[in-house]
Amino acid sequence: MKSLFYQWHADPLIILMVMTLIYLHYRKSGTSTIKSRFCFWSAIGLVLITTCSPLHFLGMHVYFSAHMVNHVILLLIAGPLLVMSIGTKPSAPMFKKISLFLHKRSWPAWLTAVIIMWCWHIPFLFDRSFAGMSGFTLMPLVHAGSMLLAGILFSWPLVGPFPELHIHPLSGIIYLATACISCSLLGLLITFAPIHTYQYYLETGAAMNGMRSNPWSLTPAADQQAAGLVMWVPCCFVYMAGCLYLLRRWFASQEPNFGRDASISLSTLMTNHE
Amino acid sequence: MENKLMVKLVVGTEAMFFLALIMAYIYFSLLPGFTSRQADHLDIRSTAIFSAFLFSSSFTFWRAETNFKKGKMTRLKGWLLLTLALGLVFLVGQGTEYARLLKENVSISSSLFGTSFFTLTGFHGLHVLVGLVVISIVTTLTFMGDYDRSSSSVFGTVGIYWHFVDIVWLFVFSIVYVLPHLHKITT
Amino acid sequence: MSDINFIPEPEEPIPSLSVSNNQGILQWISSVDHKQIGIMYLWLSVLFLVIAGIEILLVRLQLAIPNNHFLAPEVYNQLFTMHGTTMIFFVAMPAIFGFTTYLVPLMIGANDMAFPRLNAFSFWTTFFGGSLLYFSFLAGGAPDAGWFNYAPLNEYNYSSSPGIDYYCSGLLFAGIGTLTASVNFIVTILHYRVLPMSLKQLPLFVWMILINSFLVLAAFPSLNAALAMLLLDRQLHAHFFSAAGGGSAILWQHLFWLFGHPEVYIVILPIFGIFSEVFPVFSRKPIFGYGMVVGSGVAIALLAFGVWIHHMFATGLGNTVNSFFAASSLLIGIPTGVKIFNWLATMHGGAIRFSVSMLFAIAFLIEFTIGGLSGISFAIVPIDWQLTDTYYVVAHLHFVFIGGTLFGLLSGLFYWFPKMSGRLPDPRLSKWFFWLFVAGFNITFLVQHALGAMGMPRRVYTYPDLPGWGILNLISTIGAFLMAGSVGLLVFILVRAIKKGAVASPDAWDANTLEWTTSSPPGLKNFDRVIPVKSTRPFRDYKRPEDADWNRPEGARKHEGKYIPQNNPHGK
Amino acid sequence: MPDLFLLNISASSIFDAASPEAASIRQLTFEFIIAASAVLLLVVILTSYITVKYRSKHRHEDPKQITGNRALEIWMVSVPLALVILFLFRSLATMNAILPDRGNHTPDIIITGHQWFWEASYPGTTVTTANEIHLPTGKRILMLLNAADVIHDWWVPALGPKMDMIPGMNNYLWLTINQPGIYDGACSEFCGQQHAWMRIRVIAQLQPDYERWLSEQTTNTHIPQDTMAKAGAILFLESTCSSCHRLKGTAAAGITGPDLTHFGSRQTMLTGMMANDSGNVARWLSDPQAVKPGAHMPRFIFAKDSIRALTAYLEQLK
Repeated sequence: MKSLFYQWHADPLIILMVMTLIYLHYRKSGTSTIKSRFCFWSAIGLVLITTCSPLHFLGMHVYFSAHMVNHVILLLIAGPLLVMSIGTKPSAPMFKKISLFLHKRSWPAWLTAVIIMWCWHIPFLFDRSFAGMSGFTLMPLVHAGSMLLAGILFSWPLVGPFPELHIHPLSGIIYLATACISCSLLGLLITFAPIHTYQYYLETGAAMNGMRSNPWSLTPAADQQAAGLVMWVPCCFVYMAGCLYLLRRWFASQEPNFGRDASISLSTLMTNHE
Repeated sequence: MENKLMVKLVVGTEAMFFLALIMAYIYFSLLPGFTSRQADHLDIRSTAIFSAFLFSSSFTFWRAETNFKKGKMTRLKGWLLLTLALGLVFLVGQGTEYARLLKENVSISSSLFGTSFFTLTGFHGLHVLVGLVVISIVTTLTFMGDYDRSSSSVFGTVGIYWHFVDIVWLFVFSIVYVLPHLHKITT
Repeated sequence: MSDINFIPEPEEPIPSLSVSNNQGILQWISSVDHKQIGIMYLWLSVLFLVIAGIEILLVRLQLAIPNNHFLAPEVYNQLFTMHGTTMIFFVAMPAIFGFTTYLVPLMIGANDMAFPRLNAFSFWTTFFGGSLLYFSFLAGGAPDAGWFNYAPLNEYNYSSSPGIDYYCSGLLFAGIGTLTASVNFIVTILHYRVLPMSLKQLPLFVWMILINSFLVLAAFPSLNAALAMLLLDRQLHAHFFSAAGGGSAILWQHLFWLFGHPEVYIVILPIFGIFSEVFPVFSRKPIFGYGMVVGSGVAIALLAFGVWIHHMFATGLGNTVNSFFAASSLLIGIPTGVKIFNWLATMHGGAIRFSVSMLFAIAFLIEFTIGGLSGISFAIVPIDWQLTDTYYVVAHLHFVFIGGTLFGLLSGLFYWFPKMSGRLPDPRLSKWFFWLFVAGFNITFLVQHALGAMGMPRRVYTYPDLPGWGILNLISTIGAFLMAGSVGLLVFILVRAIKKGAVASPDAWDANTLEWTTSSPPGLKNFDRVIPVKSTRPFRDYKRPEDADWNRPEGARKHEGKYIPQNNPHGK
Repeated sequence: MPDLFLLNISASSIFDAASPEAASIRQLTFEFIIAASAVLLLVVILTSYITVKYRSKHRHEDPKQITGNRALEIWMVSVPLALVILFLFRSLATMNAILPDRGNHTPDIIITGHQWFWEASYPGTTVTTANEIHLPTGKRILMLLNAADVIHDWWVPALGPKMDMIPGMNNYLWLTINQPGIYDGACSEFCGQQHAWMRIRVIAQLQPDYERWLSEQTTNTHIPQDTMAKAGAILFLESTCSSCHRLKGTAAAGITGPDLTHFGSRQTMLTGMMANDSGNVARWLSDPQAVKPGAHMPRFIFAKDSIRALTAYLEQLK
């Protein structure tokens, strides 16, 4: 039995994805600043931690909750960091196009992220996803890549490379708050679902008693609860911090006074306000 | 603008209401014995057919809206009537489903499945009914010529509600019918 | 500079109504004017306050001595259930909605709500809901399972009188009224502001109402769903909450507290708004940290949905669940604490005038801190395990609801009474009322903290003669009667002021916001013209053009005092 | 004074901690009270200082218009945050210490909440009793708590945390009692009409005393000697008493009401409502609804001497 800290694992496709990201960062993104470099390398670090490190191993073989920590990191931290690492005025027209599209309609980004997140947690899809994770398959790439993509898309309208194409901060608060609701519901479901809902960890859990280590000696029930709660409470803290950040940005901004015609409304969530 | 915002807010709060019902449904559906009952009693094929009617009524209403914007009143009337008919077919479909289940002794008081199923689909059906009543009022007013010249926001606002009812059904249908069905055929 | 004459009015014409044309009660019933509806909300609240007050006086009489036989247990249970339900849904909510309906259009320079008829509908639905709830007394027994009505005690097997059916339907009606009213508030605030008023210039009361309305829209559906499910359980024998039928008793608690905890903030956020108007006016200073007050309001609203599990720490959900919610519940103390310090900082360096309104505001700072701190003890799981469901909770929640909500409402009442009636209440009597009420309140509830720690559970109709219990309960009862007496004095003060009080000037307090620019009471049409709005204190800018807020650069905030006058107005 | 019997109680407040669980909560409570008092004191001092110092003395010019102060705003957030984090860690540590995972332990006692009495059974023995719950001192006990009808809540302040008893759920509580004594508590979740009279009496005994009590309780129902009690026994079995109450070793095997096998050995009756004496038993038997309205015991129209016989029988069930 090797110590947990030796459980490193490199999936070739993931490495390829990271290489592509690095290539894109140096060839396509805008002016590089300390901030953007910092964001980029933190994001890459987080991606590697969630896909190659012992944390990944823990999530794959031991703890449901560790798996959820990985999901949250990819979705809510690595994704936005990658978007922020693009820097201002990137040369590639692709960025502008994406920004313009998401500026007009931000709900597809919201919806994609939410659907991706929910799909991976539908019990029987969840259990099945593990089958393809070992060996050389597309699954690890699809799994990590889709989470990352969801994170990038989701945060684009809020922190994308063109500040003038961000959605209005107050619409942003609604955008984040509704995502928070969806995230909470998922967390709630995992927390309070009966123990046999997610089979995979029960089976590994059964194997765990003899073979594998259970470093924090969590019971499967507590582990599942922790998994749901990770998805629920800290996630909401992230969304809430985002809301407060947007609010601060709005109060700090010197936008021109506007009257009732340009007032903030729910419709800005669906369409851009004039 | 105000009317649209109002309807959006109402739809938002209705969405929260359905979320509560859907979450209760999902929570109960994870309890042992629920899924098998669900799979035994529900017939995805017939429901898929009358669901298609509801989904297409969203399309027809959207056509009605565009025609109204262009001022094509005759077409508007046609699309409105079609929407009403499609919505009615859905309700009739749901009614026959209920009748069949009740004949099989599945009722709101028979089991947890019955309780959750009838509550969730019943509240949705109620919303469809309300939508149909509103659309029939609007249709009647259209035939009476109330909207001939005005740039009324009524079609936009009713549309938001009607599409919402459809989207809710999309979720209800996936959770109540499609997911258990997928589960059954994959295991 | 051209004056702004654009005053937003609803598109739908208001049926012709004139305030001077006295048609008696019919005029009130048929009214769609936001001011009249607001006043009706307030009277509804007073009516139910008196009813719920009498209920609790009976309860306190029963508890005055140990082993008392004044009330039968079933009567006692109905009375405390009705007291709680009424106070939350038919006193606190209508009072808040009364102020909101009355003031929001005035404060944003509009002539009415966005949907005047919907406004009347909201009021009458609430009224109908309350009547339905009270009809249960005639129909065979009031609800008797507590205001949060836990399953399975609320099921037909354990409460077969129709009371709980009336509870469900009454609250459903009131809930629908609340939802429609909130929709109306949001549309009004977003679309009916006088032309140049940006969201960053909204009075803080209006800001809090805006946030609060979203909170209502998100929280009430959960209650409505739970009530609908319960009705189905009771009437059609569904199995949502009965363990015997496979349902889940704990599901009710989740659905209820998913509504119930935000509800606590729903009745306190508008109060924060009221105080954020009162403190600046009576200190003659702007609010300290406008953005921070708004931000903490938003933070509270968002956090409100993530803490409801702390009502369920003792239900055996497990340490994992409890840990996460201990964290989120402790966190919510911070934005609330921030507000207290914001108001203290607002007073600091000001010129404080001790009107009754300000007295309530100052008393609130201390009472609400006590209530907030005792609330934090419920976020600390082990302490919660000792103290939840005891008289300590009763003390805590009354410190929050009375020391917070009611003090705020009274502060608002004394602040806006001259605007609403055009009269001034007798200042000497008002101060008497203030001191009597504060004394009664503290006598009643401070001792209950001790009772809880000494082991007295809440909701007991009587109790054994354990050492100390009798005397503390007696003190509490005496305090309750003192409070009741002072409320009687308040009604006297108000009625006398309406009949023959001194006439108030339109701007009775040298205030800052738009509602004080019109006559007192305002005419049917609120405004003929609205003064220019260039900052959060348009009326002060108008009265003191040489020291106007918009004329002070943003930099003044950073190096305070040394501001350099500039001629470009804010944001141009 | 009908209630004097209740006064022989050792402790009933959360500060009279009689178990390590209660003691650690008391410790945390003291820390909280100190921190909370400090905050309250700060607010009180600031409020009084500011209101006294800055009261307007007929001043007409406006004070300086300050809208904010960044440094102060940061302090406002960071100090409460630090306090909150401190208490979070303290509370999590205490929580995990007093209610650790039960692992594979089997419960030492099962307590079921009923409207309105407590049923206690001792796994591994045949003992079932009601309302007066005997527990050994100096031993770590795992309690299983559940409910038969509505939600009840187990709370003995001197012994530590409370725990809800929810129908369809099993909840657990760890408990170690330091000293022998009688500990008073009450149902702490509103459970209907007689919630007030659902009091708990925990009788903590030294291990040998407890063992003795337990073995006494395993015996079958005492067979009556005198004629009056014998008549009562026959009445009990023949009338419907036996369909709700159990008397171990007889035909009475009802489980809806409390187990009465050793009823005479209890000090109180009706869940702590009154002393267990023949006068009270007779009153109760003649009209239960007058004594404890709402109780699920039906009113039987017994003749006077039937009541006397039943009382005599019940009182000798030691």
